[in-house]
Amino acid sequence: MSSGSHHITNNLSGEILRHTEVPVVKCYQCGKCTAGCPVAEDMDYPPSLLLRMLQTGEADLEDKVLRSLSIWLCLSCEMCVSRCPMEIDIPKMMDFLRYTSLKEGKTNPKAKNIIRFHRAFLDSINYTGRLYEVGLIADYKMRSLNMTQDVAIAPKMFMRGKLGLIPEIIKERGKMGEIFNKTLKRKGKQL
Amino acid sequence: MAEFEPKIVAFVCNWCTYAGADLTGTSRIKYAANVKIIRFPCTGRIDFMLLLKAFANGADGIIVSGCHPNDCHYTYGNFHARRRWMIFRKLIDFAGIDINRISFNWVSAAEGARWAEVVNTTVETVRKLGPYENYKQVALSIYDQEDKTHE
Amino acid sequence: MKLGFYPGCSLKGGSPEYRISTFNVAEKFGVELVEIPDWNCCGATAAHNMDKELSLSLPGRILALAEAAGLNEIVVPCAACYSRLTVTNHELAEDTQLRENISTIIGMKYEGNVKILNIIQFLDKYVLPHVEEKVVKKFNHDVACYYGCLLVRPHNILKFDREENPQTMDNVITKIGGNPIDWAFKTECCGAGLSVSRTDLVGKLSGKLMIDALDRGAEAIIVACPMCHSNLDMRRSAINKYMNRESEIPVIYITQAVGLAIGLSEKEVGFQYHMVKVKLKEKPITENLVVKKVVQTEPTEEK
Amino acid sequence: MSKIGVFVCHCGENISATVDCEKVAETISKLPGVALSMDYKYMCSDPGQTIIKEAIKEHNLDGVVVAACSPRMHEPTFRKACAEGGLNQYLCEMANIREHCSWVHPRENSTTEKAIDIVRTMVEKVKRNAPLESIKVPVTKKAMVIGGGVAGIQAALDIANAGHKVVMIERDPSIGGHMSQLSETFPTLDCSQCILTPRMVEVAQHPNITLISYAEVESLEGFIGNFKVKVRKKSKSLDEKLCTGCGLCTTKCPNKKIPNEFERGLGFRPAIYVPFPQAVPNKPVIDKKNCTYYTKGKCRICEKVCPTGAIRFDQPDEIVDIEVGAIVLCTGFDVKKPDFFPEYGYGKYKDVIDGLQFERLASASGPTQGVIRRPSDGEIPKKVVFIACAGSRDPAKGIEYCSKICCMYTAKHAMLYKHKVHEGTPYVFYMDIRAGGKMYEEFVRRAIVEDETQYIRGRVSTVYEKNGKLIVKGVDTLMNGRLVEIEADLVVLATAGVANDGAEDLAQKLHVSYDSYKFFAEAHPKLKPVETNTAGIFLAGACQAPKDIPESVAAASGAAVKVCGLFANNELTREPLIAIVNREAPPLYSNCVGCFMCQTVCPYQAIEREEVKDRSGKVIKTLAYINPGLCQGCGTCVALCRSKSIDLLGYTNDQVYTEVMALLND
Repeated sequence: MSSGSHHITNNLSGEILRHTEVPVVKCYQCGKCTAGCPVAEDMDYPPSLLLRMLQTGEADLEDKVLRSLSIWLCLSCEMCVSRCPMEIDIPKMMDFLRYTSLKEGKTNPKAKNIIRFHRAFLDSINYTGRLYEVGLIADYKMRSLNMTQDVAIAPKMFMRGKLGLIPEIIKERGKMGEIFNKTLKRKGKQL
Repeated sequence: MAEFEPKIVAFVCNWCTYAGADLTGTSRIKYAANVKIIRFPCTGRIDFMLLLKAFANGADGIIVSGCHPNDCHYTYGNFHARRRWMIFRKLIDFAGIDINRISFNWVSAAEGARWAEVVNTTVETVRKLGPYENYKQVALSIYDQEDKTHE
Repeated sequence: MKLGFYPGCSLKGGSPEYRISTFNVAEKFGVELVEIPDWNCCGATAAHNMDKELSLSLPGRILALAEAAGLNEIVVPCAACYSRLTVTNHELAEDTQLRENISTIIGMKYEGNVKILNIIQFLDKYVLPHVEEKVVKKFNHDVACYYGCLLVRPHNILKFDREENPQTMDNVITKIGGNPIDWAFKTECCGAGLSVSRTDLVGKLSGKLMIDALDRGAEAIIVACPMCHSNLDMRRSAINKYMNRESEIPVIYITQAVGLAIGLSEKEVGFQYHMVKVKLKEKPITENLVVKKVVQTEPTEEK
Repeated sequence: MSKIGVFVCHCGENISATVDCEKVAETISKLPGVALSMDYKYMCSDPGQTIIKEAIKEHNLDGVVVAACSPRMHEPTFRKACAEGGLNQYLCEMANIREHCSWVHPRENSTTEKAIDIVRTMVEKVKRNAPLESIKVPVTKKAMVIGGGVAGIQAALDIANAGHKVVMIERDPSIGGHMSQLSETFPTLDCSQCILTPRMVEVAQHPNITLISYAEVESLEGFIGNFKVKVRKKSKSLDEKLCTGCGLCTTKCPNKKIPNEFERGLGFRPAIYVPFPQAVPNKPVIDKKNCTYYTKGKCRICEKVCPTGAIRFDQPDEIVDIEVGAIVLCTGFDVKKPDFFPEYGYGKYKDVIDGLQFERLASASGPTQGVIRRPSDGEIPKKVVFIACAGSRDPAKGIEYCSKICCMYTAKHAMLYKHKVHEGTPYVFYMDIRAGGKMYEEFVRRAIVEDETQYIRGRVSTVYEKNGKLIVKGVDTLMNGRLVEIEADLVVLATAGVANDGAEDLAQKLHVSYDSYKFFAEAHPKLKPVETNTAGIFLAGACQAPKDIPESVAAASGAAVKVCGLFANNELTREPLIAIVNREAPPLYSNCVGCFMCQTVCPYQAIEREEVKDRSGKVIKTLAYINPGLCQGCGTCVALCRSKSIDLLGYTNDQVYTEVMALLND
């Protein structure tokens, strides 16, 4: 049966199927994804367990999933899907879970820094069109108030000429703004 | 006046639906008396011209029923029947016959109750559709002309 | 011979050595790399962690620009950018409706006529055919070829090399007289995505693979991705902390290795930019066992 | 004007309770062509049947309709009665007024009306019935068994012991199949060789069995009871009559480093070889791909040393025609090839092996004389990891099914290992334990409880080699997906059981259908498990789907009984209700236009091309001809025929159209 032909339910796994065509129901819990996942040990729920929680369709478990750290630790390295006997695209699912978690404001407190970094990163692109590392790091630090981190290597980076002091800026900067307005902002995801 | 009692012919295969109908009997499940069965070895044998013939002779509705897919006693017969039916329904639809007058089913030898259900629902649908005269008239007029030409 | 070139932010910023070595090698083989005019960032992991359309729009614009500039074949040295661009290219080709949406978002048409080459595909196509006659100094070192995750996955879309135990980079090294060791972490993730926000994890993931490389006697780790490089090179303190040993193993771009072999100077391949100084000790040229060794690692059909 | 006799049965109260039988009989008697119409309490009783027999004589009836129960119930009874009454049995029809009428409707006029309609319909039909003679097909009482594994051996012996001739064809130099490679067998742990080899010898010595080893089927013609099989006897480069099997040649052959297929590549064999010591026949063959003489043109040492001069380098392949009445397919299965598991390093690391290889390591006659030594360095492994479902239940790798036997043999392997290496630890990664079978679950429990096998519920992601150890990265899903990393010395993959190479090819040669995995398909999954949809060809063993030994043997005996049943008579008698292509006088010959659409839909390959020739022998017309031996009478071709030149006896167009009209026009 193709994933498309599954009966689509109204719970979170149904949402996932509708938006990403990833059939959570197909998972038979062999655990191969978890076994190969580089960050499984550090997750609060390893991938296979996340899938099981979603399969139950129980509201409290789905809530746990959206509030989990796991979805933010996932590196999208795709090791899981490359070995999954059922070809379940877990990274794609993780993407969706991250959007939903953001949308519903259920992001895990431990993931704050990760999210801050992503936002800082996108800011940099939004304003300059390209990634301006100094700006990024500075911005990230403002957000994370984690001043001391990386001070060790930063100066070294200057000396090696790895960090330019003037940001690279693309001509059509307005374009970036547009793109962001038409995507993130429209969906009310503030940066 | 009495309620309209449709005439319905059932074309069924010997191995599944005919046996299924036997089971309906042995389980004493009651159903409408409007349907009369013609037995074939396999739905694959059913030439759909027979259905037109039935309409021409005043049938108001028709049931075609055989083994479930993959259960055919002759492996593929029911698939051929289904394929033919797909084309045939387009044809009669085009010809202006209401395709609801024909019900195409799978009834296995174990589905006695299902056979009764198929019969009753078909009878009800056809009863709602009312008597089917058009095709018969057309057919008759053709026969008449033929008779004349023969004279 | 002109080819499109998408440096991506890293090659402009944190990884000048990769840019320099790539350009210089290309030049030696008569290939001119033309930068895509006014390119923007591909969005990397951040974008597709935050929003799907955004993650397709940013690369979408790049592809559209390249097409507009008539660059039908573009070299994308950064594995992350390569993955993002290829996936986008694939998705836009699959789904016309999606293509419509994206072009309205970026305000440009894209017909899907751009072919994307990662660095190894580039070397394979334009360098390897003539490399042997150009090699002046065999790159005679035992090295661990590290592919990382984004070069080979998602395999069904990228269709590059083999998902498990890939060989193409090893093949390049062999061709320039090097000796790629057989090791276990070729395609494990180094954790670049969390480089800044969860340095502890990076230390762990990168540490694990570096331990394996060291244990198997690698003199250097060969990479084809600036993320992997900055992780393994810049995050060395975190890594050493995890391994709790002081390792000075250099991390070298595949293009730098090729560069050295065809006689570019250390400066020309940009060793001066490395955090971990590159010291490769000369070795007596031994008979090239490499080819056999690689062959051995191939699965052998039994009769 | 026909003379039809109609007999309406009350079936005690069963019919008469709701149907007015007298009225039925009376109404029908008024129909044209009805010579006699009567009702009776029990038609199927002896007196009832006598009435019919006498009526036939008295009124010399040319057709009989018995209005009673379902033909599926009593048609044979009444047809037999008619035959005894001197009427062709196919001129007797039944009108089902019980199951289809009296039992399903209340006592109303409408019910009786319906009964009348039903009977009238059958009367009209029977008027158009033709006397038919049941078909007789001669039977060649000799069976062919293709494949000499345990299933083939069982089938051959059963048929031969029933007194019929059997020809056994084996692709390899020796019979025995995979079972001869096994060490011990679950759940009893008795030695595979010990129970199999006597049967192998029995096959070789049985007066009714002709064994043709090192041979393959080229083509098949004919039909049930009358098959003609072309068999290619591959050249063994040996005169078997002269060869005494002394084995001197095999010891003297200089080319000894050829991977031994029987040992699954764990041992070596010479170019002239006997696959294994207990081989049957125990005579060598020359492997032309590896023989120095065939490859380089010199050597011929075997020829020089052979005391009887039996070596024949110039011996060609031989094609023989064999006529048989039935065929039993027992070609068995294979296991997935190494390149299938890159993530497990199978084929890359010497110490990652498959189940069959482990069987050889554990076998007393194996390359290590039954000591468990790992292939790389011959060390005795302290930790062995068994990975179940290696390829099975893995749609991503194209195999959705469960290979069924792995759970059991993996448990067995763990046991055997523990019995041989007491201080060692066996680990098993599994998803589910499927141990349905007599003493099976108990066996698995023993492996876990008594032999302390570590069963870990989860799949392995990857296996890689590091300083002489195999690092197995798995997970324990029963501990919320806790990672499990084991430094193993040996990894054994329970590789998926798959169809043999060439299974598809063979199936096409024999017109046997096969599933998407290239396993041969049975005629009915439940009720015809050992028949194929080609009459006279039967199935047994793992060529149908992965099966363990008991199942294969049971299926083999089942198939054997089917063959013996077929051979019980000198002739096959078959119902004459088959399709025929109409014939006309020249110059038309037939309405058949030779489009052969019928050929494409016939599930039994019963339709052949028949050429009509004039005296000079030149072909005037090509017509469809339906082989009465093969046709099963489904009638699909009839409905399909554009020129309406095919008809189905017993259900002719004339008959069925009449039925429709009779049913509707009262």
